[in-house]
Formats: sequence, structure tokens, C-alpha cells
Amino acid sequence: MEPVKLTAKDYKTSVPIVWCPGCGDFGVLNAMQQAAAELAIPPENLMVVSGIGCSSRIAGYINAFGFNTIHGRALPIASGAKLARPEMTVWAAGGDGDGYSIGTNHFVHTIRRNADITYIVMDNNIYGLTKGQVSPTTPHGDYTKSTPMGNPDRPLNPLALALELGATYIAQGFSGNVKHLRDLIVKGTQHKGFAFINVKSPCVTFRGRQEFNVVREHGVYLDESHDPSSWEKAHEVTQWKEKIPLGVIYHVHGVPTLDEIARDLQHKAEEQGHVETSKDLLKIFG
Amino acid sequence: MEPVKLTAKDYKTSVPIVWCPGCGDFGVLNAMQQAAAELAIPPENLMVVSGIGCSSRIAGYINAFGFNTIHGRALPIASGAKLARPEMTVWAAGGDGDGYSIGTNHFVHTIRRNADITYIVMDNNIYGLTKGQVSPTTPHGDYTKSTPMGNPDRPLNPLALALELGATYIAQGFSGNVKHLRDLIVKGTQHKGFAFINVKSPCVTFRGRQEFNVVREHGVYLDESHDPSSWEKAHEVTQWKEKIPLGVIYHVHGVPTLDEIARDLQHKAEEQGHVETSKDLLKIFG
Amino acid sequence: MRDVTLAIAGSGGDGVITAGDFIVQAAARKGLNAFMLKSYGPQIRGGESSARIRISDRPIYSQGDFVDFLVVFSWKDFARFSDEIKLRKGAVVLYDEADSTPPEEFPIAAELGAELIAVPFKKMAAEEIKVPLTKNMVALGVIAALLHLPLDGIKDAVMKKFGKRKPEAAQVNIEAIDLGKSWVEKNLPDGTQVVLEAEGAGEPKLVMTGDDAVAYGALHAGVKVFAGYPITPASPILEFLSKWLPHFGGAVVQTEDEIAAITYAIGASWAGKQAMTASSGPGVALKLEALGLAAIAEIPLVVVNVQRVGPSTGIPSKSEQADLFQAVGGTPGDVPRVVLAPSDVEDNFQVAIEAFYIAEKYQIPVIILSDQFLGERSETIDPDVLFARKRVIARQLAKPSNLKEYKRYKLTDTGVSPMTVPGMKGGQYITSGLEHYEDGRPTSSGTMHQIMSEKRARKLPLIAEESGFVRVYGDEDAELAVLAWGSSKGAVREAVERARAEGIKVKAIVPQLIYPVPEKKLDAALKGVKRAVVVELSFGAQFYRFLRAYYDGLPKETYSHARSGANPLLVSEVLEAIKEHAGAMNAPQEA
Amino acid sequence: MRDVTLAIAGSGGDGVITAGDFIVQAAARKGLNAFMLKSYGPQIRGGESSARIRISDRPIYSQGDFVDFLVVFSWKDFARFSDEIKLRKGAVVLYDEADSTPPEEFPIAAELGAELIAVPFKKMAAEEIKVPLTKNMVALGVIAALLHLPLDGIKDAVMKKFGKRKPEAAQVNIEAIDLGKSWVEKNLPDGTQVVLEAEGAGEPKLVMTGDDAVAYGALHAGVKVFAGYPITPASPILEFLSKWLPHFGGAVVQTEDEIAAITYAIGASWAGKQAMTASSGPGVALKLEALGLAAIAEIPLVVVNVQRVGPSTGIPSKSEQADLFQAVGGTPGDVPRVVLAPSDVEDNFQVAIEAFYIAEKYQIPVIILSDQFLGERSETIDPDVLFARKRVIARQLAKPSNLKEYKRYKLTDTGVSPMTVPGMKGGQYITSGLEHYEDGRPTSSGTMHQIMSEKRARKLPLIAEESGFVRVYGDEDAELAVLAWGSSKGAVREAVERARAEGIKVKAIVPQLIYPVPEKKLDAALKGVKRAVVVELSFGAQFYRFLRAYYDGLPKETYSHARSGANPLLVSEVLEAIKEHAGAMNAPQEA
Ligand SMILES: Cc1ncc(C[n+]2csc(CCOP(=O)(O)OP(=O)(O)O)c2C)c(N)n1
Ligand SMILES: Cc1ncc(C[n+]2csc(CCOP(=O)(O)OP(=O)(O)O)c2C)c(N)n1
Ligand code: SF4
Ligand code: SF4
Ligand SMILES: [Mg+2]
Ligand SMILES: [Mg+2]
Repeated sequence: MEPVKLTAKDYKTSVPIVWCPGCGDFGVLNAMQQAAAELAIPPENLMVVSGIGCSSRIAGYINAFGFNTIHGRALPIASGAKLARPEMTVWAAGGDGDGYSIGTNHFVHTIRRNADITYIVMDNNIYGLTKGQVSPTTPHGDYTKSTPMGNPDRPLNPLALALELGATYIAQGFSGNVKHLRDLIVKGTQHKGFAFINVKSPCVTFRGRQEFNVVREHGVYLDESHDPSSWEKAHEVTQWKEKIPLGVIYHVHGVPTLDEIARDLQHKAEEQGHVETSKDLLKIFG
Repeated sequence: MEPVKLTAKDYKTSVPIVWCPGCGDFGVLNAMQQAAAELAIPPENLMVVSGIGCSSRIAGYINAFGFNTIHGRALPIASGAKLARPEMTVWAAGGDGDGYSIGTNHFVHTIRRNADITYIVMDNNIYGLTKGQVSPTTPHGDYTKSTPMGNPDRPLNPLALALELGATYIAQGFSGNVKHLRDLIVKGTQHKGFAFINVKSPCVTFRGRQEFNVVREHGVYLDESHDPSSWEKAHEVTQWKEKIPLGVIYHVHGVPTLDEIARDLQHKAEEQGHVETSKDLLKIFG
Repeated sequence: MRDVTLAIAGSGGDGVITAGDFIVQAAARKGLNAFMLKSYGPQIRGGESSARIRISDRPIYSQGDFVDFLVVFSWKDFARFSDEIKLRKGAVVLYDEADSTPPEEFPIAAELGAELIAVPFKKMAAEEIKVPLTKNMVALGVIAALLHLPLDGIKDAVMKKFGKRKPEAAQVNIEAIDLGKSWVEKNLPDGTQVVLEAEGAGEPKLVMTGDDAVAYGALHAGVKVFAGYPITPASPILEFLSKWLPHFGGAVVQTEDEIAAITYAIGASWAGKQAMTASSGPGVALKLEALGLAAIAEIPLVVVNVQRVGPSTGIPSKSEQADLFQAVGGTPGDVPRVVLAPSDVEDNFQVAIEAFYIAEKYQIPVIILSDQFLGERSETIDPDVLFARKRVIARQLAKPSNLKEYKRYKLTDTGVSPMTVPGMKGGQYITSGLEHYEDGRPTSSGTMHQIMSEKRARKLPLIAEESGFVRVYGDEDAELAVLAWGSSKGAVREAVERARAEGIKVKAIVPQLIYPVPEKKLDAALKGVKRAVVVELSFGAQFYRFLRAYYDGLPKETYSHARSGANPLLVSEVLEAIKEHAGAMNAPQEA
Repeated sequence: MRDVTLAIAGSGGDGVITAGDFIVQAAARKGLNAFMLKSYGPQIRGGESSARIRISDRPIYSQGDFVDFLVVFSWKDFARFSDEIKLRKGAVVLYDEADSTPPEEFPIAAELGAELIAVPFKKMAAEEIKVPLTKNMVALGVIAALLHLPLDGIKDAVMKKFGKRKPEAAQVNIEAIDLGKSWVEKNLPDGTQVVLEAEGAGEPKLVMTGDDAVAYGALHAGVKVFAGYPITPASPILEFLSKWLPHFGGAVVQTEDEIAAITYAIGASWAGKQAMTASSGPGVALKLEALGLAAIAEIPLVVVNVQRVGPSTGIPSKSEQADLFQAVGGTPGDVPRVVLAPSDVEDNFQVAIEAFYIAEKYQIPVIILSDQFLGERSETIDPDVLFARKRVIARQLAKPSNLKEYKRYKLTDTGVSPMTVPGMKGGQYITSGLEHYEDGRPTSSGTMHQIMSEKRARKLPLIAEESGFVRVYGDEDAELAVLAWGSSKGAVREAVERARAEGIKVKAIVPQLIYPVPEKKLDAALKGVKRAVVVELSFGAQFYRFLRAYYDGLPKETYSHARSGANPLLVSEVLEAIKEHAGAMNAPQEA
């Protein structure tokens, strides 16, 4: 029997979508569903773990084992899930507040452990769900509900940060270009290791529709001339001031992943001497 | 009347020191006391805020307003203190676990806000106080109590991370060279903004005395040939593999600090229209 | 009627809340009392939303169980509020004639005998004003005309909002309001049976939300550093202070997370400035470890929890009273702390002041347990009562002359020791989360631990004595009492009044200080009470259990009326509970 | 004597704990019962430390209030333990003759009539063995000879520790032991009056710490993912599992913080594997938010809290029972969860298995409240009893054939719904911390919230029914009872036995399941009891208050005997409380 071909539709759910009309996250949802179809991941073998935020609702909109967890903790929950079931595909998703503010500690250390998950951040430079407060990627000077006199802080550069931390796959997408984003997700999923995809995904309600145009005007798609295996090249790209890089910025192979390491340790343990049942351990207390 | 000259002794306290004989942290304590004397900071104008760990006990050993807080939170507590009392000198101190594991989120965002505090991390590549578990800076492969088959993770590079995040003063010291470290602390304290000093401060009990020799053998003191105002040069130095850089790695000026920003906003607010007492605000509810 | 409850339901874009705001402001200008509850679906924009407003010339305690007058822009959206909006028999319902739902499917039971009136809100806005978005203002005109609301007040409110910055917008809105009014004059010359006949006291009132009130109270009390992290329904506190604290020489930081928020505040307070943080249940959970630090180090601190429905993310936009256990016992160890519960918007202001008073005077962390129901609702407030109680104190410092061999944790009769802050010569000491000797030096002696535990605990009865404000409403000599806390006060107070009007002797008892339990004042309030019902919005009956655990004076016959939250407590359900217990008390007892 | 308590006190480098370990192991090899409590100062190395060992051929319940036989390497260090080490009248004390403290300054009251013996421990090690570090082994030989401890057992233990890897070290140590022995033969041919006359059962026992036991129990129960962050006194659980879990196909992660630890575990369990995390109070505080997620999403999870002295950092190396409130009520909202309390080392093993059983069967988070006193002490254990109770279950999954229109949170009579894990076709659903419909879709309906709160709560009485193990010791028909929990069991049980030996009728009641309260079994245990004393190491009397809040069956006369921790509960203080209440009961009552 031929396997049934999966389409993006197979990844839709009946959970009502509560995003504002025009929200960038719709594009990300489409891209994820298309990527799942292209990768032909059976829905039951896909885990989608998100934090809390408008963007994080995405876990409910994909036919999969979805988990809309708590604010900032998508990565450790996804990592734990992958560690428990390395044979499954694990996607993590969330917002800029979720990932770069409350979740920063996990972002740093998940990269360090190279957990084999694909992390899609819908970066809208604002806190959407809580109705418009400043986020770590809100541009300096911008007015938000919690910076009524303009954002005094300098924004964080998540791409550069990930690069510095040794992330093994770093990409940037745009929710206004679903096909391109889909490809980034497909590649990231195929990558063995932590695949980080920052997505410019405008919040039309609290940052305005013009944010789409900003990306359209300043976005530059990386082409052949960019070598994603070069740290220096990648670094240069992450430091662009006006232009917004889109595409795979950095990609290296061969770094052991969290679950590979766990299996490694299990093998090492076995070599050290076989322990069959928990009763066999009694000897250490003898 | 001549002001009384302060010496390192004026910064000693009667709190019994519980460090192991030979612990690297003694050198850091000496350096901090000497720096305070050199800067002639009246003890009552100095705040020393630490987290929890062997290293963090240092807050009790310096005659100042010392605060041995909770694990991982030295930076936000120090930031809050500085925000409240910008006229005081604030030092934060702690260990590699405190700062680079549980405290990573604060490390990242304190740098982003450029809080005007001097942060001294006694990096011993281990959890000392809890008796020898792996830390984010433990070298790959090392055996610790929680990595009985060798540390499977890649260590974090705190200097490179701070640089990437836009820290405005980055230095590395060695507890085996108190004078040099004292100078780094003096400079860091004089710096307006976040001054980050990573100190190689061996844990003789869980990593052995030879750690001192490692630094002595591989340590390279940065001299005139290094230009700390150059990001690229600084980056190069943070990427050294065998050599251990010692000295001021990066130093830039003019980035507004957390408390400057707060004062700025206060001035802006005043310009917007003076509000004398809380009763004057009643109008907004009218 | 002198007490009308109206509701407007629609989609996000319908401007339902704006319309509601104008109504409340108009009422306030006339010196009337008003109370508005907003309700949203999970959508940020475009989803359903409703404004529920009660107006009266008498004091208003609750949102009103039933709606007298309803405006619906869309039946579909209205249907989503069926849990919340219950119509009174014979209510008046205006709906947009453009809504395609056939009348027989209107989600309103025919047996209610509601008066259904189709109005071309949408059409008028689009065709006559040429601005479809003014639909809500057309409705406002219609409502004002039918209810006899003060139209000039509404126009004033519109002018205040748009007048200066966008004069054309103001003009268009006022035209739309007039259009609505004329539609009524033309099409419903006789009006309806729901008419507001209340007369205001004349003196204009303020309009405030509970979140704004607690922030404003903190400001009044002298807060200088506020650190917070956004979370529904506490974010408005952060936003209010972001805007206003810099005017008072203070600073606000939106931190990276809730842990940073409370620790910023602890650092600031330790350094000498009044400090506060605010969040809701899940965020407060993250603050509990640091709260213990403030407790053992005896650092003044105010933590606001605007409770929402739990566990976990639960229902973020709805109210519940189920974080009481967390406040009283969530931090590990035996932790001295104070828990205060405001009971209405004005009380939010007062409690913020009281919290700082206690925190600073007793060097102890104080938790304010507000909730979504208090935090997001608007109430009219008499400006004079706000500042009637004066209890603002500054940081209480040790005398500079007393700093020889200074002991930060000196054992005293009150448990309160002399405090220093940086800059005070000779005032240096080591602060820590470790158990310590009088001078702050760490110790692992169990004997010292017991001594210091006793020292810290000595403050509690003093606080209960000084601050144990207990509200009592109803018949002083009643043998039946309803015990409640926080935002339940409104429905309970109204239910007690209704029960009394029906001839039942009953009183309501509502403490403002929850922990330490104000035992003596509760004893006094409960004097003569034979039977008590503890009413609350917590599935686990946390207040009932808390009282059992901590208070010896409960009547033997004490019952619990507890259910989970999200739907606000109804006057009718409290009344029913009262009747049930009043009946049982009078029923012949079995031998 | 058939029951000897000995203590060794010295500095960090003195090898006090190693010597103690060998003694315990020797006792275990002989089939004797032993119990060892370690105590350290705040120093990591070089500071004071003590080992306190009780050996008997009868069951041992507590550390023993008084020490019969004491070895001190330094009086200065010993003085630091004056809170903890109390000598029995006529005890034997060996001290190092090299200690410079003049005898009249020995911190031992002369009136105790202790037999003071100076021994050249240091000198013998340095001069005869030429390895000063073997001082502790010389002492071991002295102790063994004087107490009549099984010397061959000690040597066996030494061989086991060093034999294979460092045969020379083993040799040197054994020489030092023999030297100590000959010193006694030469200098104290008549020995002392403290002699262990106990005979072992013959069958060798195991030696385990409570932390190892809970980790081992989890391993036995099938844990596959453990995530933790180091903290005293819970780190040994992380360390044990780091070493052994990979042998069983599992994985351990030392995460970046405690929040990551619990969320790793939640992710792993949600994905289908048994998962656990462990910490102590301050770390558990950080886990509370995520615990609520597991509760509302009904994800099996085991969380161990090895309690220490709080609040905040408190006294990290000492024990207290003051995290009960945190366990029962620390998470915001009305949170279904289970709290189990082990009461000795073996029970730590059993409770870990029970925790997984409940977590997996009822899809609920389970908190194990151990403490430092249980976690760090060593006890001898009969290997046969460990595996006597079989309650290991695997993840309970929905039938694959039942996954049409699958409803993860189907309303059932038991509250337990069919669960799927990734890989099960058709088993997909949305998990979240939001309130939800049966299929997991989020809702903000108050009605659904009440229904789901009820569903989740339905599990609790079933758990109390199935798992509500209550230990009762003493006179079944006693009218006086001591209620205790967790590690207080030991001293309470021993006190009850002592009281009974003195003719007082009394029983001890110690539930293993704390929450939900096993009401029926407590009722049965309390039958006929007229007066109860709740004994605990919590300044705030948390267990006493908890029982008042949650349990209706307490005798009217229920008293609290509560104090803060750090110093372990003494048999004598419980005995005194028993006597006081027994006396009061028999005293003529006023009319
Ligand atoms: C512990 C905790 N803190 C705060 C919140 C409130 N909260 C919900 S979403 C959110 C941030 C939303 O911003 P982002 O992650 O950028 O997502 P977006 O809505 O913009 O997609 C916050 C602060 C929460 N739910 N839990
Ligand atoms: C919330 C919390 N988690 C864990 C601990 C336990 N703990 C104390 S110190 C420490 C780490 C010590 O390592 P480091 O910060 O490197 O300091 P060092 O002792 O090496 O100087 C840990 C995990 C704690 N006290 N509080
Ligand atoms: S508020 Fe912004 S991020 Fe949220 S759904 Fe609306 S547009 Fe999207
Ligand atoms: S354990 Fe290590 S870090 Fe701690 S005091 Fe000893 S040597 Fe220093
Ligand atoms: Mg965002
Ligand atoms: Mg360290």
C-alpha cells in the first residue's frame, strides 16, 4: 500500500484561532503545517511545544501532540520530551518575550546542550498577549504601554547571541514569505541538533501593519554568496544594522546532541558492567 | 582635618571565614579590600551583593553593606540597590554556577541595561558549596559528582557572551595575582556602566591545587598591544583556545546606565508638566 | 428605577468598552455611583467583549446579578457571554438589525418576556455618519436617550478624551451620539420601561480601576522603585507606574522575569527606598523563593497579587480567590509575612497605603491579594474619602548616634530592630538569607534559630492589633453571619442587605487583614454568632480552611459556600446560602 | 549495653565521617541495626564535623538523645556541637592528648561524671604509621576494642572501600586500626563500662542513606528521566541517579536551574516516560509554577523535597518540617496534588515507589516530603523488606482502538481519563495550562472550570482510599495519642515505647499520605482517643494547622508541640509532652 500523501490540511485542528486578523503568526502557522507535510511527519509523531503568548497558541493549531505550556519554559519542556522520546520530531515555538526575556536562561543552555529540536520564535518586538508592553527586541525609543516615554533599553540581538553560544543552525524567516519560511523549517528539522529560527512576525495590533513593510523593505534574502558554514560570515550578517537578513545564517554539523549524549552514556554504562534489574544494584549498599 | 587614609584592613569584618584553606577566593577577597581602600570608598557607601555559593560568602567578609542573597539573584538585587541609591558604589559577586547557570537570565539582561555595578565572578569551574557538581564552565569530559562518566556538555564562554551582549567593561583576573586583580576592580568600579570581571579562582577541594598552575602556565597578561576599545580584538581574545587572557579585554564608554536612564525619565517627566503631590494626580481620574 | 444594570456586548472592533467608559464617566460627572465590569474572550482583537455597567444614586456593591438593559451588536458574540449576562424578567434588549441571526434563534429565553428592539446601529454609522466605527457612539446616543442618562456628561467625557488631540474625532463622535438620540425620539417616542431615575449628589466623582487604585495608593505611600513583569490582570499596575512614578522621582523597571522583579524590589528596599512588585498567581509563584529572603532578612517589601483563575494559566482574564494558600504558606519554612485583602476599588488604594505602613514599620513583606474582579473593574469614587485616612510613613531608621556595636537584628520586645541603610556611618552589617545572630552573622545553631523565629513572630500580634480592620455589615446582634474576604465583599454585603430586607437577621464579616488573623476583632465581630457561612470563590475553600487552621473563634456551626471562580459571585447565590442557613437555624433541632 | 550511642567529633580533615561509615558498615555486616547522623559546620573542608552512631540489636528509631561514648579529636570543634551532642551521665569520653585545651576547660560538665581518657591518636598515626591522616583509623581501632565492636567487619569495610583500587591504602588503614586496638590492650586492659553486648541476627544488612533510598526507589519504580539542580541536602539524589540511571536506559540532566529541572521532567512525562525531579525548599519554591501546569494538564510527575531549615537559605545543612504548607498550598489556584511523607530510610524507598504508582495511576503530581534528617542519615536495612511490597506500574495508556474522537480529559467517575503519548495514532490532542474542554481545547467558561475542578478532585478520595497508609504504634485503646509525620516518627515512636514502659497508655499515629488526608484511616487510628498532641519541627506548627484545616476528626482536645528545627526532635522532649498530657488527662477536671 502506498503511504497516504500528507498535506498541510492534515495538520489543521478544530481549535478556534484567536489571533487578530492580519497577525503575522498566521504565516508561521501555514509554514509549519506545510513543512510538516513536506517532511511527511505523521501527526502522532510530531510534538509541538510552546510557551505562553499569542504566538505560543500555535501549539493548539497544529494537528500533533501540542503543548501550550507556561511562559518561558517551552525549551526545557521540549528538551525533556525529546530526551524521553528521541524517535519523535520536536518543535518548540514561542514569542520574543517568551524566549528572550523570561526564557533567556533556557535559550542559552538549550543551545549549549544542542538539544535536537527546532525552535521557532515569532519575533514581533512586543508582548502581544498582555497587550503591548516592551520586549527585549523592541527597538530603542519605541513607545509601548510600559515605556510611555520611549523604550530606554537597547534591544537584544537573538541571532548574534545564538551564534556566540554555539548554536548549530541559525536562520531568520519572515511570516510574510511562507514558502521561504517553510523551507527554513524543513531544513531546521532535518538538522541534527538545535535549529533556531527567528521569524519576523509582525503584531499588527500593537506595532501596526507597517511592520510588514519594514521587513519587505529592509529584508535581504541570503543567496549563494553567503557561506553558512563560516562563523565569521555568519557573525557579519548578524551585525547588519539596516538590512534584515533572511535565510540560513549559520549551519554546522557533527556536534553531539542532548539525546545522543544520553545514549552515549547509556552505552558507556553498559560497558562498565551490566546491571539487569534494580535488585542487582543492592550490592552497592552491601 | 585630613581625611583618614583607608587601608585594606578597614574592610575586614568579624564574620568567620569558612573557606577551605588555599581556596582561590581568599585572593579575590584581598583584591576587593585593597581596591576599596585604593578607591577610598567609605565602608558605609559600599554595597556588596552576592548570590549563594562559597564565593558568595564574600559579601560577609567585607566591611560594607553586605548582602549574601539567594542563589542566582545577585545581579537584580544589586541593580535594584543601585537604582535606589545611585550615589553609592555597588559591587556584585558570586560564582560560576550562580552567575552562568541559574543566574544567566539576569546576566544577559543586566548587561543589556548597563547597570552601573561591578560584577566579580569567582569562576572555579565547579559548584563548590554543594560539594562538587558540574558547572557551566566545567571543561568537557571532566569528572564531577554529577558527571560520573565525564562532563558531556560544552562549557560556556562567559567573556565572549558578555562581549556579544554589549557589556561595556570586560576583564579577566586571577586570584593568584591579587595586585593585578585589584587594579581590574579599581578600573571596573571607576567605569560608568556594567563592569564584568571573570576571575579564575580555583576550588582546591573539588578541582585540586593544580588549577592554580593551569592559570599560571596558560595565563597571558594583556599588554599595550591589546586595544580594549576594539570589539574585534576583544572578540579574538575571548576566543583563545589554549591561552587564558588576563587583563582588561574590552572597555567602551558613553553607553547610558540603568540609573542614568531612570534620572533621564524623571527629567522628561518633569518637562511634561510638574506634578507636586499625589493629590495632583487626581485629575487623571476626573 | 434608581438602580439600573446595563450591558453592551459585541466584538472587539465594536468599541463596546469605550462606550461603557463614557457611560461611567458621565455618571461620575453627575455625582452618580457607577460600577463597570469588562469581559473579553481570549482574542486580543476582533473577539467578543462586553461591558456591564450598573448605575445608581445609592452605593453599589456588586455588578448586579441581572441585566435590565442590554445592547447587542451581534447575537453570536452575546452567546459567548451566556455564563455571565443573565437578563432580568422584562428586560429591554436592543440589537443591531443588521445581525443575520433569525429572531427565533436569539439566545434569550422567550419566557423572560424581554422587550426586543431592532436598531440600525451599523447602518446609521455607515450611511449617515460615514464612519462605520462610530456604531458604538450611535448606540451610546440611543442608550442615553432611552435610559435618560445625562447626555451632556457623555459629551463632556468624549471631549475630554478626544477634544484636545483630535477635535475632528470628537466632533464625529458627538454627531453619532446625537444621531442615536434622534433615532429614539423618532422611533421610540414613548421610550421603554427601563429608565434611570436616579439623581446624583451633584459633586462629581472620580472613576478608577482597582489596578490603578493600588498603583496610585503605592505612589501616595511613597513607593520609589517598582519592578514588574507584565501579566494579566496585573499589567495595568506596571503601566500606571511606568507613566507616573518618574514624576515623583521614582523608577520603574520592566524586568526580564518575575524573579528579577521581586529581587530588584528587595535590592531597592534594602538600599533604603520603598519598593513594590506586582503580578498574578503564576508570576507570584516565581517570587516565593525571594519572598523568604525578605522575610528572614526583615526587609520591607510590598507584593501585589491580582489573582486570576488557576491552576497554571487557567483562565487569565477571569477572577478567583484561590491564591490565599500561596500567600499564606507558599514560601518554604516558617515565614513571617502579612496578607492584606482589599475589597473594592477604593479599598485597593487604602490597602496599598496600609501595606507600606506595615512593611516599613514592622520590616516585613506584605502581600496584597487583589483579584481580576477588583483590578479590572471601574468604580466611581468620592475623592474626599481617598485621603481621609493618613497612614503614610517613611523608612524608619536607627538613630545615627546609636550605631556603636550596631546590631541589625537586636532582640527587642516588639521584634522590630533598628535598621540602617547605606550611607549611615557605622551602620554596616551583613544581610543574608541565612539564620543569624543579632549582628547578622550567619549561624547554624538551632537555639539561635528558635530565638530568631520567636523574634520575627513577635511582630505579628502587634500588626493584628494595629491593623486588623474587620468590616461588619448588617445586624450587629445577628446569630447568623457570612464570612467573606476580598472582592466577595460586594455580593455578600448586598445579599445581607437583601436578606435583612426580607426579615432575616444576618451580618457580614469581612476582614481586611487576613494574616496574621486579627483574632480579637474577629471575636468581637462574631460575638453572639451561632452559625457562620464562609463564602468564597475557591473550589478548595481556602478561606474556610485557612480560618479553621488559624482561628480558634469560629462558631461550632461553620459552613463553607465555595465554588471555583471565573463567574463572579452572585448576590442571589449568597442570598440563597443565607436563607438556607437561616432556615436551618430556625428549624426544630433533633434531640 | 545492647544499645550504644557513640559520637566522633573533629575537624573536616579528621576523617570523622569515614570512621563512622566503617562502624556502621561493620555493624551491618554483623546483622546489627545501626543509625548514623552526620553533622557539619558551614565549612566545606577543615571545619568541624561529627558522626553520631547508634548501634543495637533491637530496632533503632532515632539518633538517641544521649551519647554513651564520645571520641573528640578537638575540644574546640566539639564545642560547636554542644547543641547536638549531649552526654549521658557516666559516659566515656576519649580525647586526643595532643589537644591543647586544658582539662578544666573541656566543655563537658563535670557533674556528668564522664570517664575521660586521653589517647595519643595523632601521635600514633604520625609516628608509628607515618601517615597522620590515619588518625581516624587509629581511633577506629580504639573504639572497636573498647566497645567490643566487630573488628573483622570494620576491616572488611575498609577492604571493600580501598581493597581493589588502592591496596596499599587498605593495608595502611588496617595497620592503624590494629595499632589502636593494641593501644587499648596495653593501656586500658580493663576497658570501660560502655560495651556493646548486642548480637546481630547474622544476616548482613544493607546500609543506605535516605537520599539514596528515594533515588533507588525511583529507579525501581521505573523512572526514566531525572532532571535536577544541586542543592543541599538533595544533591545526593541527583548524584546517585547520574551514576545509575544510564544503566537502566534512562537519562539525567543537571539543568541550568530548578525551573528547567521540573519542566524537563514534565516534558519527559508528557512524552511518555516516568520522570522525577528533586530539590530542597528554596529550589522547590521555584518549581511551584510548573507544578500547577502538571496538575491542570494531569501529567504524572514526582517531585522530591528534602526539607531543610528555612525561611530562605536558613540553615542548609539542618532539618526542619516547615515546607508542608508549601507542598499543600504553594501553587496558585486550587491545585490537585498528592503529598507523601517518608518516615525513615527504608520508607524513603517505599514512598518513591508509591509516589510513582499514584502519579501514574491517577495522572497527578506527587510531592515527596523528605528532609535532611532522613536524607543524609544512614540506616541499616534488611534487604528482604525492600522489595516486599510490589506496586510498580507502567504508564497507563488509552487503548489504541479507543482513539476515535479521542478526549484526553473525558469526564469519568474516577476523574482519571484515557491518556495517550506521542506515537499513538489518533491520540493527538492539545495539552495546556489553560482550563479546557474534555478534548483539551481551551475555554474561559466558568461552568467548564467548575466541572473540570470537580473532575480533577474526584481522584483525591480514591487516592486516600487506596494509599492512605497510617502507622499506629503503641496501645490500640489508648486515650492519648501523639500525631506526627515524616522524620519525627522515630523519636515519637521511641518516646511512646518509653512512656508505655513507664505505665502510660499512649499511641503514636503517623500517616504516610499527608494530602489528601486519609480520613477513614485516621478516624480508625484515632478511635477512642480523647486527647492528641501534634508533634513536629515547625515553628509555625504547620502539621497541626494543616490537620485542623483539612481533617474533621481531631479530638476536641488537640494540642500542638511545635518548635523550629535544626536540632533534631528528642525522644525526651516528646516523652515529656506525653507525660504532661497524660498527667493532665488524669488530673481532676474542673467542673
Ligand atoms: C509566569 C508568567 N509571567 C507572565 C505571564 C504573562 N504573559 C503571558 S504572554 C506574555 C508575553 C507575551 O509576549 P511574547 O512572548 O513576545 O508573545 P506574543 O504574545 O508577542 O506572541 C506574558 C508576559 C505569564 N503567563 N506567566
Ligand atoms: C534556589 C537554589 N538552588 C540551589 C541552591 C544550592 N546551591 C548553593 S550554592 C550552589 C552553586 C555553587 O556554585 P557556584 O555558584 O559556582 O559557587 P562556588 O561555591 O563554586 O563558589 C548551589 C547550586 C540554592 N541555595 N538555592
Ligand atoms: S495582539 Fe499582535 S501578536 Fe497577538 S494576535 Fe494580535 S496581532 Fe498577533
Ligand atoms: S569548596 Fe572549593 S570553592 Fe568552596 S571554599 Fe573550598 S576550595 Fe573554595
Ligand atoms: Mg512578542
Ligand atoms: Mg563555582
